[in-house]
Amino acid sequence: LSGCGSNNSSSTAAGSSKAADSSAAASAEDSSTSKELSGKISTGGSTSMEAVIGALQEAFAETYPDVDITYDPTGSGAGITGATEGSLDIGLSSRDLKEDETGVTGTKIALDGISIIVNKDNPITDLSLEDLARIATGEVKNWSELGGNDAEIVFVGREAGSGTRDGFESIVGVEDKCVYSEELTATGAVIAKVQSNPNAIGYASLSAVDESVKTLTIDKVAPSEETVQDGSYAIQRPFVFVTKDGAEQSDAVKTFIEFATSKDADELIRAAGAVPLA
Amino acid sequence: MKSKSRVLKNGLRTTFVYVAAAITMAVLVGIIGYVLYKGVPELSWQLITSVPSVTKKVDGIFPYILNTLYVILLSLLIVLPLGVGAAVYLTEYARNKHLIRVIEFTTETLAGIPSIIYGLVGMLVFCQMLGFQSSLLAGCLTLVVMTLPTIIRTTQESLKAVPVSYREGALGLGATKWHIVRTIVLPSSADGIITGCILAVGRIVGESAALLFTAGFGKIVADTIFEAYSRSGATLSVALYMTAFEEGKFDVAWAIAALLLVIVLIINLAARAVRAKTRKKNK
Amino acid sequence: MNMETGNPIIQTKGLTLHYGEFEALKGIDMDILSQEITAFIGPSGCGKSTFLKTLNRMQDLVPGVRIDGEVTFHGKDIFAKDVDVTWLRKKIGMVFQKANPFPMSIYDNIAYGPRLHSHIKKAQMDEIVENALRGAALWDEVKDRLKKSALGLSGGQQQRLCIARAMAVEPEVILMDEPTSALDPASTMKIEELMTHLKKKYTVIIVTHNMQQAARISDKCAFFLVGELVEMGPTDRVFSTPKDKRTEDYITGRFG
Amino acid sequence: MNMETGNPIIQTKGLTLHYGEFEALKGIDMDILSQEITAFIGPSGCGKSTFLKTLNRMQDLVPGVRIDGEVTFHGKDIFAKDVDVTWLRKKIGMVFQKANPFPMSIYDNIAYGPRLHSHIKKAQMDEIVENALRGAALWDEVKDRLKKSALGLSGGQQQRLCIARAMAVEPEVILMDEPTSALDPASTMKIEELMTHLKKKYTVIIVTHNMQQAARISDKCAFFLVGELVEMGPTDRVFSTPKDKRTEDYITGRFG
Amino acid sequence: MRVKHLIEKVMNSIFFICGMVAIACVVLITIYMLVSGLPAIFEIGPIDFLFGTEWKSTAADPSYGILPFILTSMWGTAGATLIGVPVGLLTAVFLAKIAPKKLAAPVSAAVELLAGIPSVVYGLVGMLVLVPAVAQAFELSNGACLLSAILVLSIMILPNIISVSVTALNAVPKEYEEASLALGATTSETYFKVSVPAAKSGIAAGIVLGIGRAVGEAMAVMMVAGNVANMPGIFKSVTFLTTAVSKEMSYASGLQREALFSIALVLFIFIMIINGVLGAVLKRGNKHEK
Amino acid sequence: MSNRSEYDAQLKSLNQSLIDMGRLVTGAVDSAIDALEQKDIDRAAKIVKGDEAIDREERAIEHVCLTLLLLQQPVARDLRQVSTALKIVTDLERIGDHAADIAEIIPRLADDGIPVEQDISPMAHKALDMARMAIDAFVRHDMDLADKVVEADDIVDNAFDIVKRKLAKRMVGTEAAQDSAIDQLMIAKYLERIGDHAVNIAEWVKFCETGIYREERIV
Amino acid sequence: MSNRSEYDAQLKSLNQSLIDMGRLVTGAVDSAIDALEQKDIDRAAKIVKGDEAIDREERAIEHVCLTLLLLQQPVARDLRQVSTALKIVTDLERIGDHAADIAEIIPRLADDGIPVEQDISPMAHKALDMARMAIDAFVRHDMDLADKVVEADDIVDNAFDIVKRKLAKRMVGTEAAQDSAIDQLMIAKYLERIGDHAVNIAEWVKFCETGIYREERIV
Ligand SMILES: Nc1ncnc2c1ncn2[C@@H]1O[C@H](COP(=O)(O)OP(=O)(O)OP(=O)(O)O)[C@@H](O)[C@H]1O
Ligand SMILES: Nc1ncnc2c1ncn2[C@@H]1O[C@H](COP(=O)(O)OP(=O)(O)OP(=O)(O)O)[C@@H](O)[C@H]1O
Ligand SMILES: [Mg+2]
Ligand SMILES: [Mg+2]
Ligand SMILES: O=P([O-])([O-])[O-]
Repeated sequence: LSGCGSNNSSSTAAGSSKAADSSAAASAEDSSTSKELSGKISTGGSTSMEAVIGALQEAFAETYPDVDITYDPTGSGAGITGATEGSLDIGLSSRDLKEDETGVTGTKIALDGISIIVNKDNPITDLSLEDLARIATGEVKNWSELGGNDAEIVFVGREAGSGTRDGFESIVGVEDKCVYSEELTATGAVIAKVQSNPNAIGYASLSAVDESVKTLTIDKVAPSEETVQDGSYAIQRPFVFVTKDGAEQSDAVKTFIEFATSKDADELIRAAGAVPLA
Repeated sequence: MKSKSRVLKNGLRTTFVYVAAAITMAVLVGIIGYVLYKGVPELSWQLITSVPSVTKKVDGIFPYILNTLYVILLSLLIVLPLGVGAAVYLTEYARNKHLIRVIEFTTETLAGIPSIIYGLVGMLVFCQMLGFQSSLLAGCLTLVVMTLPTIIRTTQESLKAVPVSYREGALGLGATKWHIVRTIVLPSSADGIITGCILAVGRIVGESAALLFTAGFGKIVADTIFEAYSRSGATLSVALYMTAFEEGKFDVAWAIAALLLVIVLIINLAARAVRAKTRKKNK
Repeated sequence: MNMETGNPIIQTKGLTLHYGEFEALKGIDMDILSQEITAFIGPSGCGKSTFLKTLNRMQDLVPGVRIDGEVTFHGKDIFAKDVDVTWLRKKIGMVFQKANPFPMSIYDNIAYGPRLHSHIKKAQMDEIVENALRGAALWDEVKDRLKKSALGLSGGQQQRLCIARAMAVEPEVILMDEPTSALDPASTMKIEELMTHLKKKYTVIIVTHNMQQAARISDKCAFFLVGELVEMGPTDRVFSTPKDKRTEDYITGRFG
Repeated sequence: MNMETGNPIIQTKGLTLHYGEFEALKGIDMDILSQEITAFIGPSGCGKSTFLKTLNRMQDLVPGVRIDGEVTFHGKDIFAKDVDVTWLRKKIGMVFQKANPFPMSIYDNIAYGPRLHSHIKKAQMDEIVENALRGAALWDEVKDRLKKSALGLSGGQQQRLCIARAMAVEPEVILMDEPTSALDPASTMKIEELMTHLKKKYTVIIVTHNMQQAARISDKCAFFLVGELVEMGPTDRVFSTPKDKRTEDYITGRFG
Repeated sequence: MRVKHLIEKVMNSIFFICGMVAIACVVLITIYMLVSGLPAIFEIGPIDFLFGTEWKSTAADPSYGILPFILTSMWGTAGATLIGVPVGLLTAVFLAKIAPKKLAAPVSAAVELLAGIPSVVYGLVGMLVLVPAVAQAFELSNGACLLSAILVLSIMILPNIISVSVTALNAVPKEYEEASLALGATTSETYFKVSVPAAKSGIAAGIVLGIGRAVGEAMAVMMVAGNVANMPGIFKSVTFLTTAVSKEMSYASGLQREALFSIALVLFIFIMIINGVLGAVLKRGNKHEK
Repeated sequence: MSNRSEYDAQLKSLNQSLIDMGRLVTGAVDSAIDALEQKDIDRAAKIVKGDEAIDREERAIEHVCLTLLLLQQPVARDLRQVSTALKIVTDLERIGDHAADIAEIIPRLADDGIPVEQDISPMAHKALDMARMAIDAFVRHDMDLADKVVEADDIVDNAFDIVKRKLAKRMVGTEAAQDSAIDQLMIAKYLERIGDHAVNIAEWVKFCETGIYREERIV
Repeated sequence: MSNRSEYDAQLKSLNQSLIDMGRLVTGAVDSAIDALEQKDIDRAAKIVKGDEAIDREERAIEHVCLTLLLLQQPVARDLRQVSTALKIVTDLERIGDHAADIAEIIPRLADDGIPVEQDISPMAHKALDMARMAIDAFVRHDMDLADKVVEADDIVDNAFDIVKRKLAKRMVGTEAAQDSAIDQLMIAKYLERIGDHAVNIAEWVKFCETGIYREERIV
């Protein structure tokens, strides 16, 4: 399929002049490189990174219109596997690499806070990390035990393998011990669930959380760019580009990684709701 | 004249029928009405024609519509000759009863396989083994396999409905088989084939699980056709899944849902029109 | 079989036909004379249709059929390797029990056959169509609607259209398998009348369940029973003084 | 209409029937005598079936039908408010052109009607079934396969089964709409024979396209033309010296 | 003549190849399912895999028992059938036999529309409307449970059952009904004692088709069933075979991923069995008609 | 294609009617001969009266034949049987007529006391025999018997010539004798005609069996 | 129910054959009367010879009738026509026979020089008239004419009685005269029979038109 890209070389010239006009948006690059840069960058993995990768993609395409960046929202695990197997140029993971995940290198490009959300009608506003762990493990079953309404706690989480779940469970220290009332396969679904169930509590990427739910403070710290960046908000995880060790990377891939880790990307990352690296 | 228990039983039966019909209609009106109620207000020209952008904070579903069309186009282009050919083979050429049975059985089997399995196998075969990665092409090929039984079956049905007497008549005039297929059998079963296409389109439009694993989730508008098929891309159904459950943008999700409903409605109406025409012609 | 007039156009000798294990025809010897109407009668399942379809090799299409014995058309073995079946079927036309016009215009129905066999100019085709329709006594009824679908015709008209269609390829023999059994009496009458006209030009072979019909229209009559040709002869002789007891029982309704 | 024997079991007076705008029956006056076979003949579309179906109010089921005039059964208006149609249809049974046994066992087919109307014990039902089948001259052929599907029977047997089924509810009148037109001659013969037996117990009304059949089996014969009753009388009289020119033209085949 | 024969031969081969495609697909799918599904089963051990009641695929000490999924799928399908079949069948009787044309036509059209609605939409409506409604109706803390899944599935198979049954009922020769009426049966007696039995093979086919759809459905169920690997219970959060595969497939790796393929294989076998039943039902129906 | 059992019954009864009528007719002839021999006027009167019944029977049989032709449309043997019946019934009726004709003459002969020519009696018996044989041939489908009837005709014809000549010789007597001779001549003529009709019947019987009438296939 | 055009043609030709045969037969009678009046032996011989043609014609018509019954299964008027034909053809043939019978006698009368009883000639013409009228009635479907034929029979019967009585008186002469008287008596008898057959024909004509034969509906 890479052939497709080269077939299009005739249109490259025409496209590049347009790119030159809008090069202001990508000042880091000089127009001569952009002219030559073409090809395909296949990315895939974490669904939480969908917004971030989308933003980077859009901005990058303005400078390099002939570079085709694909993104498969298959989940962090699949992203890492894809990078390891070489089927992806860049694997996307919303967690750090595990010890046994060798042969690949992770490059942090951003951070993400994992917000703990409850229904708007829930009087609770703050939880300690311990309370959270007790909720997750099913030790605490009723909101009244935490000073809330007399209602059963509905703990909603993500499916096994999710970067978000992994991040939450490892930080809260409840790996393999969680008793979920419901496992959902996507961030938005968790938010929707919490929104529609007054007794629900769940976790979701900070980038995705909006007004429809209430974000709790954890040990009085609310998740925000600052608190995540400085680590005072504990429940957070990195967004990682995973690349295969020793694999020869195309110019396009290299340029894209450079672009994503550059300061110029910060604004984009922010726009996508994630937290740029400090 | 009639015994009491007979009257009672009759009344009871009738009541059950009416209750069931009422339930069904309530469900029908409820679902369709609710989706339209939630979705139609969100549908705007703006939404339909825009490319979504995170940076610009723009919502749009234009790429999804385009992808849906691409997928329909290529899938039909491949599946139609294959399916019609297979159906013609089964009804007109095949003489080996066992072979016919086997093919028919496999067709039925294909029709019954859940889309999630198509998704897995499509991912394994088209994306990984054949190296198409997540792309519309891989998605289309998966859909071809999925819709093959639909096309074969409806075509076969309408081929079978072509009276044997037509064939006999043509044979009696000294026509060869292919000639009969070309001039009599296929033209008189065109309606059935079209119905099959429409049904296939319906299935393509509605499919999400299989495409999620094979066509990925791209929202870029490609410059060329080739590019379009080599990239990942989301159809409307996949986009609905993503926007709702991944991104949590329910307003857009409802809009897509309403749009899908409208499309399905159009497809159904088209199928009905063709069927009505067939029925009229047969009379 | 003693035949008095005409010359045999089709002859069978020891024609035996098996459907798998089942012997549907048991050594039929028959001479069909040209320019005559030959009627086949016999109880259901006796092999009339089977025999008829063997004559233009429509039986080839049935899987598992085995044919022994000889069938000649103008003295030539129709099963010979060098016989082109499409040619044979052009020469020996066929009309079926249920009228089966193609779902096209009346014109195209008639033109279908001629177009198969050669390339014909429009004007010439017009002529062929008109002649065929006139021959089938249908022209006056349809001349204003040639381009309309043939399926809009009445049952009797459809059957005559099928006869016209068969005639358009200029056959010598026309086989008819119960051509009127699906028609009402008025249409039946028309077809019967047509048949007696046809025999001036064609050799007609007709299968019928209607003994009165066989009596009315045929010159020769052949009576079949469980795959055997029991008796064949001039129709009035067969109907007045059948030679075989079984024939007599059948035609007087004392069969079965 | 001058009727010589028996007493009228069904009478119509000025029976007019419209399908929407179309007047399918135009003021029919007719007396049907009990224990006779009355045959309706006439060209296709003349209203025979329509008239027949009016007699047991099967016509009620057709939307857009308007019926004027009077039909009485044993002197009672069948359209009266207090007439239970299920009772009427039990009394006036019907047999259709195409044999239509239910897709159940032979036994269940016969038992279907009686079960509707009353609760019957097994032994008694066995008797009913046997009697009906004997009455329809079918018992010997099927007694060993009563539990087998009725669809496995031959066409003629199926039709006799339908007659048996109709008889099982003990009707007084049996209406038959072209009951043999889909059958081969041998089966037709059997049914005809059966009908002449039936008239000892039932009043039989039969629609037929087959004039010979009407001639052979009926006592009275009624000739319809475009919704009118042209002539009715003893069959041999109608067939030998029809009073109306149109009847004569029709029965001698000079019609249309 | 030569050309004619040549064309005949060529077309014959082309059509033959087309006919083979279907077989090739099924063979391919079967092979892939087996190849990718069998290894994990043997690694885990067939007994542990099929009859294990605990599914913890990502735990440090993972366990891969899929009995909860199998049972949930069975329960769910049975439940959906129990609700969908009577309602669907009775509705079909209404539409095919009782409803005036003016009502029947739009309702049938709407039923078809129901069949055409993408399952994601069902998921959406299910999650946002049905699940809270179930929670409220049964005073549950969370409505995402087997019951919700059953309800969604019943609705989803309803159109299958209705449209196939309507077709089958309409195909019942009018003669049967006429015969019954002529014997003095009322209309409702006629429909239930003649029409429905006569259409039973068609109706059965519709039911089996519905079951097939219920067993195979993933997207909609995923949104309403809760997706926790519990043993089935009507108000419990549960995972179906399909959702087990689709929910974790995205993130899975290693043995977990292979185990998911094994679940898919089990699902595939289920479907094959249902297809076999369907084939038998249809064949019996055909034979009956002859 | 027929309603067999009823049709068969009708054919059978037609046959029986013919046989009955044959009996009636030959009975009449027999009676006439007896009456002639014994100059039994009463008996003769009865014969004349009885002719009406034969006429009625003729019409009844014709009715049956035509009804069968009309309603059952017979073919083959059935048709031959019906058409034979239609034909021979005329001959039977004529034979009956001739018996009545003879009977009508008897009173005149009885009055005048003139003896009846002795050759008439054997001739009469021969004619009666022929009629009986013809009917028997019909009943028993006996072609040989039918042939015998045809052969026997010459005997009766010869007998008539002889009687005629003998009677011519008697013309010489009184007026009464002349009248008697003429009456007897008429009787002889009637007997000769009876023989002819018997031949006709025999010919039709042969037709009925073979379809051949007077050496010619007529159906 | 028929292959109409051919069937109609056959019926028409049957009719024509009957008319032709009627002409033939009345022609023969006419000739016979002429020959008798003029004692023309040659002519008489021709008549005798011509009878064969009439017999052949009879058989031909019977063949047509039976074939029509066999193959076309006529009903209503068609059936009456065919059955009428089947019946009257016999009478026609008998009339022809009687013409021949008369012709056979003529040579004997011509030889003996004895004059023919003068009443015979008008009687002969009356009988011939009846035959002609009967055939005309058939041709023209004329019921009145048929009735007239039936009425006329009495005239011929009376004429026969008169002739018979007159001839009886002649018996007194020579043997030759006696023979002649007997021959003439026979001729008169034949003429009377011709009248009878004409009546038969007329009756059948009435049947053909109405289905009623001798006041009785026989079909
Ligand atoms: N394709 C076939 N395979 C096996 N047997 C067959 C086939 N076609 C016909 N037969 C059998 O061959 C015999 C003769 O059939 P055929 O159709 O020639 O009868 P027919 O005389 O035309 O009867 P009908 O009057 O009912 O049309 C029957 O017993 C029939 O069952
Ligand atoms: N349901 C209906 N709606 C409108 N017209 C009808 C309907 N049924 C019958 N007709 C018309 O009424 C007339 C009489 O029909 P009917 O079926 O009684 O004729 P028929 O004499 O039985 O004819 P056939 O011999 O063809 O069965 C026909 O012109 C027919 O077209
Ligand atoms: Mg046949
Ligand atoms: Mg009808
Ligand atoms: O989709 P995830 O970011 O949770 O892996």
